[in-house]
Amino acid sequence: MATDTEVDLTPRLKTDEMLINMGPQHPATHGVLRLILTLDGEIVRHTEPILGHLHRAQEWQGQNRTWFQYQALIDRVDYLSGMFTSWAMARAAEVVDGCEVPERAEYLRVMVSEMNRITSHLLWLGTYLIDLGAMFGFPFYPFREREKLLELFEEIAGQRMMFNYIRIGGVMRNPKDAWLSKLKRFTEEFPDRVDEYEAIVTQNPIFLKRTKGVGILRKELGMDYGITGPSIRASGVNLDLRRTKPYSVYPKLKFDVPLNDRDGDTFDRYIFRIREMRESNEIIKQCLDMLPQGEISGKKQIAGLRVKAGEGFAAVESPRGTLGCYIISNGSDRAYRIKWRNPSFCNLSILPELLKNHPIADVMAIFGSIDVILPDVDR
Amino acid sequence: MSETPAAKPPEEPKGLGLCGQFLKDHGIATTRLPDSCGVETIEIDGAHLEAAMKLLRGSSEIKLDYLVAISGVDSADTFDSVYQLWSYTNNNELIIKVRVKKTDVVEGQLPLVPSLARFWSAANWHERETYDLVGIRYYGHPYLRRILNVWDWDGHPLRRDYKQLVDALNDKASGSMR
Amino acid sequence: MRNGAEILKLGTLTLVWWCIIFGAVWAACYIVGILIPMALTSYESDAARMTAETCRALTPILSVLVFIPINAMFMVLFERRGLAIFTVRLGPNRVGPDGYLQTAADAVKLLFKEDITPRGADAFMFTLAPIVFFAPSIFGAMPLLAAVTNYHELFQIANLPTGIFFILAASSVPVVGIVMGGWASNNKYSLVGGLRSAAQAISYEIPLVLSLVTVCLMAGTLDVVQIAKQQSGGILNWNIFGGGALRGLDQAISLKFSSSAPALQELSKSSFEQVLKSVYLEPTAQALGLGAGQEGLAGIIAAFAVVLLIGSIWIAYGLYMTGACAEINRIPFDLPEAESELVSGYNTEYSGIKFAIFFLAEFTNLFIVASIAAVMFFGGGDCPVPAWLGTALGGPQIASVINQALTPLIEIKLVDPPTLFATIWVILKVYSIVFFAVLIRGTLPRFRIDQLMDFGWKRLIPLSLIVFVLVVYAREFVNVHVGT
Amino acid sequence: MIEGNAQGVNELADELKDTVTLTSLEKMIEAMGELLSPIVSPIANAARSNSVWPLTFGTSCCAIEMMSVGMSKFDISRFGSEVFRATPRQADMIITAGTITRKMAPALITLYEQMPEPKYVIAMGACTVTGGMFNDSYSVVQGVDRIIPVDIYLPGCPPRPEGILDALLKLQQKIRTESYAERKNKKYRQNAVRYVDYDTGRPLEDLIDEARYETALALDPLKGLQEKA
Repeated sequence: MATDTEVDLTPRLKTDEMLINMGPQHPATHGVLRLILTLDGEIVRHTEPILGHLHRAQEWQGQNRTWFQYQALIDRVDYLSGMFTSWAMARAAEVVDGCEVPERAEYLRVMVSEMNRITSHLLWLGTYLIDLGAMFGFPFYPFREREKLLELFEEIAGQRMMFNYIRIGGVMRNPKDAWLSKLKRFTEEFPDRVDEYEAIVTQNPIFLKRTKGVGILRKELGMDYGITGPSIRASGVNLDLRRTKPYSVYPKLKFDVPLNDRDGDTFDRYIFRIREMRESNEIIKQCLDMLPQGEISGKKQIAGLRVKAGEGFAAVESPRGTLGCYIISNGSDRAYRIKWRNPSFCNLSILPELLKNHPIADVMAIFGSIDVILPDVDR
Repeated sequence: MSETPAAKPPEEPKGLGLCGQFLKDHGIATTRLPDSCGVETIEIDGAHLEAAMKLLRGSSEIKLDYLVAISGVDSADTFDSVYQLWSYTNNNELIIKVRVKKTDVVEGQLPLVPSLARFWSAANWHERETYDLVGIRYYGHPYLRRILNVWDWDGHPLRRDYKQLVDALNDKASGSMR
Repeated sequence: MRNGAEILKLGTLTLVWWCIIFGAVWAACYIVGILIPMALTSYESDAARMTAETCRALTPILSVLVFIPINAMFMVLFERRGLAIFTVRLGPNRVGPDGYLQTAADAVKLLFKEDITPRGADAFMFTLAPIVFFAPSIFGAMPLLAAVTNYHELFQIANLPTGIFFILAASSVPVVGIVMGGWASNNKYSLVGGLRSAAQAISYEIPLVLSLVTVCLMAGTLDVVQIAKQQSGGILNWNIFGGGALRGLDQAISLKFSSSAPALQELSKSSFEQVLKSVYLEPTAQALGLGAGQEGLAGIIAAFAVVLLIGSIWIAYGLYMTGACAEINRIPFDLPEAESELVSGYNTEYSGIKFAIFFLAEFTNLFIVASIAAVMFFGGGDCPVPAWLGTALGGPQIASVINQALTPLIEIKLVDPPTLFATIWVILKVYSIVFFAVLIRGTLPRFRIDQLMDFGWKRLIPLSLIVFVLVVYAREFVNVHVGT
Repeated sequence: MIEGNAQGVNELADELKDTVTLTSLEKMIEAMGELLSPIVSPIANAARSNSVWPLTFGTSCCAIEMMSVGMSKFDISRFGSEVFRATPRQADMIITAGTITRKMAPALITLYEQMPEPKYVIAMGACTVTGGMFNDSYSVVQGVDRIIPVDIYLPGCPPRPEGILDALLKLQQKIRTESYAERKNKKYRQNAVRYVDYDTGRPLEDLIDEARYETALALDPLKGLQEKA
């Protein structure tokens, strides 16, 4: 019991942690992620991500649709890099089925998917700047180049975003010569555009202040959580399936995999994506030069498409990391079980660790920098 | 994973593979299953799973330190929990399956598999997802709660016997599209 | 070139809207301030005289009330079209001729929109907040009126001897409105936004005030009219160029141009060097107590002081703009709103007319800080062309032609040429600053709150103190505002 | 929430409903009744149709096309709609860009309820029109019109940005045909069509029905047996 002179002030001076519910509708959560943040002042102490607001049952659909139908659906798993989702499933099915893929188709696959990598990173760049508060101005420029690539996609696949271009056994359509020359022109002017972005962003003092030393991802922690893609390469782990587990015609192509020599922060993750765009551009150039003539599909694209019985796992290096597909087929016209290994799902799981003890403004800087696509998380 | 597919149909495996032998040396019994597309596949008893994982992850020669994915499969007579293991540093690959027979599962309860989440953070969300969709209960998991579906969802959608909910929001009976 | 055409269109739009704004304000002031009192003079009663006086007294506030909504409407459009140009777009161009009425449509829509007070909100405070936010921008603008209208008789009543002090006091009130709104909304994002706003306003008010104090110190007065008047006579006399530190240079050059200019007759006999000597060397030598033989030293010190003074004032201007951007929550200091963090910050729960008031006040505040900058640093209503250059370009002739053309209007007191020219120059200067703010909005990302605080307390405040001290010393050696 | 009581849904609707205060201008117009409506309608409609501010709401693929439409090539700002508001309180229109799942439905309903009148809905994309490619998935709502009233349906997977512009123009046409008084009096509060429980992802009516049935069963167990038979 406090005496009259000793007034106990503690209850009145008590500070409390505040719970903030961010999302599922929030401008910075890139769709429908919900974060429950425990704030101490403006410092995040604990984060609980709640996913599944876009759970569209892609795996369930895989069991219930024929292979041919399902091919059209999976572009929606990761709508910013539909080529990669198609490719991951096509590869898994090809591995299980044992069918050959013609070389021309492989080159076309590499070409369109590297184009897709560029569009994905461009969109990331635009939205990331929006996350950092540059609402007007800069975010519009990456979209300008993205539209050019989307036009090319539309010409070859018939859709701006949902391509359904890479099919089991090959690709859907042969590009015209005019298309190839348009793409060549794009690859020639694109590096200048990237220089333009870098001129605006990379030297911007506020951008540097917001990103340098923020959200440092330790190498060991990243490996523990199974982080993949540019995020882990920016922390110095050499994991690029195009090099470490080479597939398709990547062994024949010359390109660098940028690798950091220290634990990466948000700025590193930004700069690595910029570098990757340049590398992708180089890959497209080489593919255009090396593109052979020949067939484009090793399997008949008919509605009754079947995959032989068996099980297998195949993965491709998507813009966000290892995008894998585990297939169990019983030889019928639909899969027995399809399991997706989505890079966004795995990369997002580290978010609570990265956000710990950062101010609330950094939530956007960090969350944006690991480049998460919500349908890729929720499926 | 090599580009050339494995021969079909898969012939019966002869003896133990690299990882199976390694685990046997450390006193953990495994059964070799048919390779899935050239990747060594082993079955392991649930009780030894955590020890085996620790060994595989920690050893310097095998070093399977990259847990790619955990999938749940509702097979004909078992519930499988499938672990894809890769390595960050070398080209080793391994698929581990833990199988729970459907006849062993008590009526009204979920099949039990030990959780890896305590020592391998990557397993955390994968296990939650498998619990949500396939209904495998990972015991020892710190926060085993539905991750993709709403929290009070009924049933596990990727089970073969799952009955789809029909109500005013979604009244299309399953299969009508096909 | 596509962009060129767009810029031309923006220019036309600006001119048309300025005509509308001016027309409306001019008409309101003319009717209430001149026509009605003139009509009342025929009745010779006390009541009529009282009414006439009241009308004249009400003119300033009426002009502000007419000006603010129309001007804010235009500023929003200006910003949207300007941003569109920066981002390779067209901007609003469908409503009315070429989209001129876009923001008018927005305003009417907001007026007709449902007004929601959220459950759990403090209804009284919730309603009071936009008013507290908006009201200061009305009365805060008052003292500026006299300065920007070249001390027109109708607006003399609005002037205060402590003008800038009053404006600064008024400009720190809106933050109370923001905190109120943030707290009353019963929303955590609003609350965080409001608290951020309070912290930000307190930190950035100091460099803002210190930079303005520096100017006041140089001018020797707090009266904005006096400050504006001191700077008259062309760009070299403006405070941004040391507030008369270059006056000697100005006079010397004008001697070179024409020694028969009537205002400079007493100087016509002396040579170029002599003017410089009398303006710079002698006061410096006097201040330092230097003898006749040490003119070289005095010259060096004087030149150094002039450079120091001008440099300091430029820094002070930079500090002022930074502080002002933070005060009015514009990018890169828009933390209280922070769309990608706090949804919409303190105004998250506001809808309809209350939100419109917030919106209105935000842009009015931008206009006010820009006009303070125009008056304090850029000479208010002064023509930037120095007298000697103006004469060489035929300025007086042009002025007389315009005066002649306006004679009938001047006779019915509709137009007062000094006021007219002053307002035109002010509006040009203000909108140049506003354009700069729009450009910044299209370029920079947002600060983080702790970086913002660091930047404010560790960089801006020490810098503003240093500038203050430098100006105090430099002013000793330079003859600032000679003869005023 | 479920008290086995028929008023449950209405109570929830009341709970979600915000306190509404009319602006003085509206009060005046209301007092004038329907008389003023013909005069006010054209003004209000012209203003409303020309400044449709969308809510930043996007769940999946369509959201990217919604972003594209704001960007340089398509430029929705020409029609005065580039002011994407992050908070529903200041938005006029919600473009439901992307699949709505059972988990997302309660959030969408809340957002819709929070928007001030007049509010409009564009159902963008096949998923929000009918459920689209995912319409037999267990977790997907088959079209947003099952939970909120929709003004314009915009099919496509995803619709092209030109499609969004077309939908916007159609919406503007629709707004111009409205009568002010009608919008205000007859359908003043546009409530959600159906409420969804957050924890189970099921329509609230179903849950209430179930609860009522269970209460009835508890009171009269014989009835249950009869029904079973």
